[in-house]
Amino acid sequence: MIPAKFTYHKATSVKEAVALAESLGEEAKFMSGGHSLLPMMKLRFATPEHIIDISKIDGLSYIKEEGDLLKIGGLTTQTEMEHSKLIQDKYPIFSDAIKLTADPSVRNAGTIGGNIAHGDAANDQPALMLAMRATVIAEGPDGRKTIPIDDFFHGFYMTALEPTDVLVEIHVPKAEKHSGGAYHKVERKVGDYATAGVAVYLELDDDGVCREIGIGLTNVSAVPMRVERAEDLLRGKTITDDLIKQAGD
Amino acid sequence: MKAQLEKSFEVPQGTELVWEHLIDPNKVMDCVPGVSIDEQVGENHYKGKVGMKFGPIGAKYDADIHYKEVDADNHKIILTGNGVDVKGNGNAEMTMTMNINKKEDGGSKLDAVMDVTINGKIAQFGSRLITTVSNQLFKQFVSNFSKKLAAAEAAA
Amino acid sequence: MKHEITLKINGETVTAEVDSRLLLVHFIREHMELTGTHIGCDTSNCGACTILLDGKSIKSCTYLAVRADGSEITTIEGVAEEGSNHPIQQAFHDQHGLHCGFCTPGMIMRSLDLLKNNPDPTDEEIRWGISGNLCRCTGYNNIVKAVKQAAKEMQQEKQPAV
Amino acid sequence: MFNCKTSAEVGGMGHSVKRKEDARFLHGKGNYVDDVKLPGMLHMVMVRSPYAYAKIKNINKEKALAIDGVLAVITGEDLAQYNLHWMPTLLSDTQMVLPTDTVMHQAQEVCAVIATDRYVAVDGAEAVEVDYEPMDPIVDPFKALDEGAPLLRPDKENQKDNHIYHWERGDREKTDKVIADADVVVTERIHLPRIHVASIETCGCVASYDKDTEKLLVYLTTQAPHAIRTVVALVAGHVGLSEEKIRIISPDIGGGFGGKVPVYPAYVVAIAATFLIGKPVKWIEDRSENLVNGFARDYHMDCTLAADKNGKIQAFKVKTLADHGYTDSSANPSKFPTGMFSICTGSYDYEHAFAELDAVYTNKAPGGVAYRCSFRVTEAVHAIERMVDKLAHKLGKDPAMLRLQNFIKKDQFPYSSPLGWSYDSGDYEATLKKAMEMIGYDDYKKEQAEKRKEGKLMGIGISTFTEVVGAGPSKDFDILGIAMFDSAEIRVHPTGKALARFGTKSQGQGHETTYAQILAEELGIPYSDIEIEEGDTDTAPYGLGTYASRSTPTAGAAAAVAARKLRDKGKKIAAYLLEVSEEDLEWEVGKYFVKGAPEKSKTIQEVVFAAYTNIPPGMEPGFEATHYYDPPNLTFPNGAYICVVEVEKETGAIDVKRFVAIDDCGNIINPMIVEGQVHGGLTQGIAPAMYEAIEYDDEGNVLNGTLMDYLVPTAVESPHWETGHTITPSPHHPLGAKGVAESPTVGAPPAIANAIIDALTPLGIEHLDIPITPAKVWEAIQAHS
Repeated sequence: MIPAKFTYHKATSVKEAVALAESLGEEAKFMSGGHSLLPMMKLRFATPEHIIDISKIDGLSYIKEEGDLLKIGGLTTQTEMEHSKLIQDKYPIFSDAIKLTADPSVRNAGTIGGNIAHGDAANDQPALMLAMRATVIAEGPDGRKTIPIDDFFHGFYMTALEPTDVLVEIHVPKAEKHSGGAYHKVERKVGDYATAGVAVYLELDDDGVCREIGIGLTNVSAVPMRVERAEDLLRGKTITDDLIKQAGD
Repeated sequence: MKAQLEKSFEVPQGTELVWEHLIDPNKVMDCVPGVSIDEQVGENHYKGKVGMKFGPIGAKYDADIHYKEVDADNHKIILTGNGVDVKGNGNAEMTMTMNINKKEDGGSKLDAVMDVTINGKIAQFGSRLITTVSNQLFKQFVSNFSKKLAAAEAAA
Repeated sequence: MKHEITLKINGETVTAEVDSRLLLVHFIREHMELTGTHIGCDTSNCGACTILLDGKSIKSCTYLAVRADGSEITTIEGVAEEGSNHPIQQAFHDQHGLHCGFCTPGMIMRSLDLLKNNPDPTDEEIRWGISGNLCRCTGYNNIVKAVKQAAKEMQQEKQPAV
Repeated sequence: MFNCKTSAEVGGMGHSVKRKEDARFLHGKGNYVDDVKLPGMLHMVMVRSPYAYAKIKNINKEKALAIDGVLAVITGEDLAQYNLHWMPTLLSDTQMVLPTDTVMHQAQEVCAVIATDRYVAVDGAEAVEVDYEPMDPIVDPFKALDEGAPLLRPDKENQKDNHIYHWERGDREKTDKVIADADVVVTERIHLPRIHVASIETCGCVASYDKDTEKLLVYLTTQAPHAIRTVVALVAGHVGLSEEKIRIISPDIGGGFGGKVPVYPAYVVAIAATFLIGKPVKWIEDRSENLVNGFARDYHMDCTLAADKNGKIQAFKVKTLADHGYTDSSANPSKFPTGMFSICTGSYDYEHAFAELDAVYTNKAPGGVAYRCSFRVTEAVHAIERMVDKLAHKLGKDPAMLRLQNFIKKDQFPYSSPLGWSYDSGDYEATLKKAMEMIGYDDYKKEQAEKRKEGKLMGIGISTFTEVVGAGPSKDFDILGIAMFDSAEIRVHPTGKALARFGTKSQGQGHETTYAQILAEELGIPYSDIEIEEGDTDTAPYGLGTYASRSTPTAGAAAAVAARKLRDKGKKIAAYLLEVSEEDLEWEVGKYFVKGAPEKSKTIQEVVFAAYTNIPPGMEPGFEATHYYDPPNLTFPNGAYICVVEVEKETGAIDVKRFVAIDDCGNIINPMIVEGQVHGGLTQGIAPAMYEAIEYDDEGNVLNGTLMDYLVPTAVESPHWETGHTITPSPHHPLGAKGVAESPTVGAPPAIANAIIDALTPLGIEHLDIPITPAKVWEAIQAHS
């Protein structure tokens, strides 16, 4: 399996990447880790004429808390997420999901931004982002824009990103006390795409009442899906097994 | 690889206007993203192209579109579309039966049954995508078709 | 379109002209004639093509050669001096962790990355750690044992993980 | 446990010596086919059909040929000029090399593109324009014989329908009568779906024809290089490729498992291409080409097992429909179209059995290659072992007790089975009891009873199988007429070191070590002093190759017999050197000594040196021997496997808690290697039991043509295997050995299936076909609750 011919371009800054995308037009695609795009190119389902490599851009790989936010650089690899003490301690939902995403060598190359920007409803990160009410920061010809995750996924492999937009950062509300989440994935074997997956993130108040909840689903429709009805059912209540069962139904 | 989709949708326009649009291949195909009609090759029989794009994925088909049944009395059409991948990677066939029914409020209800058959590379490697893609395409069709009807109504 | 790339492979600096679409695995196998890195599946499932890129295991069948510009690559041929064994190679031999040998180089490269990040893994951690590398012959029992043996010896020897 | 006659240094049988072949693999110096690079080498890529069944109206090469670097596009029409467009299969059917008018399955080879570079060849293949007229395929084998079904093979004379052959063994009437009169009868339709060996190395070749010397050299991923040489000579003799001019080299092979026995069409095209162009041509299959060709299994078996009310088995009957795809390319001995399927009566003692099979054509890839099992034994074992469990459940008996009650007893060997095999040896009761003890069977039974009270799903599954391997005696076994012997040739050098060559071909089995151990055992020369070579038809003696666990039973025996010939010669030399008569000498490993005067002795090394330097008068110099071993019978390894699983009711998730495998493969050459082979076979047993199957849709599209969708188990899915042995030597094999590497692939699937189904029994579920996936279990649970 060999990709069709294309021309490779390396971007060393986001500005350069955006400018390249603008000048090369629609037949150009950004590549970060390459583990979503290159397999499609090898199967010749995807035949872009230009590849703009954004993986060499400095300064887009970080995980940090700032103000009310957890900020994750778009080029942070899944492995960097997996090994981050901050993530392990305060955001274990990511560890849940990442352990089940592909395999360690793929995670060494695959980036968190790429996993989301690809717009594949079978990828794991989108459901987490929905559950955690993330915000996507993209940079395009007109500068930075902020896209709430609920406006991000448009359709099958289609997102709010313009072909000239680079996903530079992801914002997740900072973990509050009494908050936590989990990701459960049904897969045919380890490393498989999810047959289905569910990410749940919730915050409780001091009395144990659910203050906020997010539930995102992997691979049950063309776009990663939020389960609003279940969220509404659980929000503002003390969560019990019965209530959970009701939400599941 | 076969998929069957049953879909219904409603539009506020009357059945005659809907029917008029439905039997005009140019108007129908204009509402399906990526489809163009190049020439008429026989009665109710057209040739065209289908170019679909989903993010990085693209597929191009040479298409053969045929109104197999146009039943004006019952407001029913059977439309077939056969596409052959231009790179020789397989084909796709679709048979759509569509009925228009008058609603009490003067609008129309459209009931569609689509049988989609895919052969070749997409069936082999992308079978998990077919129902999803078909659903999405239909959704886009409904949206475009509704807009077109509204525009035609406004113009009239 | 050709691109000039310069990279270090098994300690040797190499400059080459490569096509945009050349896959790293073909660069390694065909341009560098290091045929110990294998191709098994083409879709990044089997791990036969695993190498270390800047110390991290990656699947070289799903990586463009041009992107390796400026990197440091280690393949199976660079794990130990000729005629000698790295503890991981010795362990695969001692524990009968290979049969046909086709998955072995990738398995070893992956294990090195695993042991770098987790010098004392449990059986379970080893199994998850090599889950991107398929072996059709051994049933994995002895590969797990080999990685354990290597972990023990590397800790004792404080052998750098390449 | 292992009685070693030799010291660890000599390393004869029973020693777990480390493998001699490891070093090159550990250092990336293995030499696999894709590593072969010849001067001026071209690359070939196949164009394959997107349709399961279509007429080819036209092939337009122009756009492909216009690509810089594309040298040729070879079509069926091109080959037809040389009458090379069809080839025989191993079972007297015919297979297209390249089609001239019709494609018969998805991904069938349509034409070949030859280019200077691998990448350009792929571009060329995409640029070839093929005009197809798709037709409705036959995908369901049960519809292949329907009236009005299209005739798939009109090219075959006298072929009036899609039926290939009917086969039967046993007494139908008597078996029917016993079943009709039996107290208890259980029936089930059992399907073993298509699976693929998916060795991590795919198939490929480098073919190189020298127009000056008229010699053809082919590096080939083959388990049977000599047989391939003969096949090439038979297929292409008429264009001038005669057998002495053909050299097949099977270099290091990255796993075979049966998938590298057949002659695939692309091999022939590559040979034709080098023959026509005069430059070396390399073809390496990509993974999806690999997965959509050359399947194993695909038997639909209607099984009936009858017993009296006490559980004594009385009769077994099976009626099978075999889906062979568009041609019968089964790699079976020619008198055995269904392989050793008639081993299906199992490890149990009863008198009446009847097995029949009908094979049909469908629009699928040619099937019938193996998947790490002797010819069709997996199908047979799955049928009987599932049915015995079903009988136990019906009778309310413990499946272990039912088996112990019905086993062929130790003193009944050699045992004549109802369908005509002569089982050589075994102690089935001891093997099962050892497995039960090792896993703690009784405790698990108690735990299961407790768990069931709590509504939890826990299952214990057993399989006690009898294998039949080591084909085979020449009176019955041949491939294309060539008797299924195998060979060993030993050359002992003057300094006492040796080189031995064999007609088999290791693909990971460790022949370079185990054959050396056999010779060490027989000659007393340390195994480390013995080099083993296989796979080059110009140097190795003729043999039928390595598959169906035949290497130890045939070539291993040949090694022993050839070594014994040398020992006889050595005795004459020793007698001459010691100035005694041969009758006065005795052999102990490594030396000849005078009876009653052990200080008077000659080592094997001294004797060998004399064979070159101080030859007894009249004796032929040198110390070499060759033997072609024609086995008197097959060998019948057996085993008892027990599996414990838990099933999650809510999701259908299956957790294999324990798996114990006790194998009896007779005497053991290298316990480490035997254990390693068993581990590997077990993982290739859980694979079809729970994960792998090649699936088709109604249009004949293959739905899992990559390793993304064809689910080869990883180290996470593969349980920690627990293994052990009983040893019942084969009475007829010179070493008492039997062969082992396939037993676990045969024995594990029914043990796992039995365990999962046992877990689901409280819900009323009586059978599930493999692969038993969580989704399948979940659906079954939904349907039964």
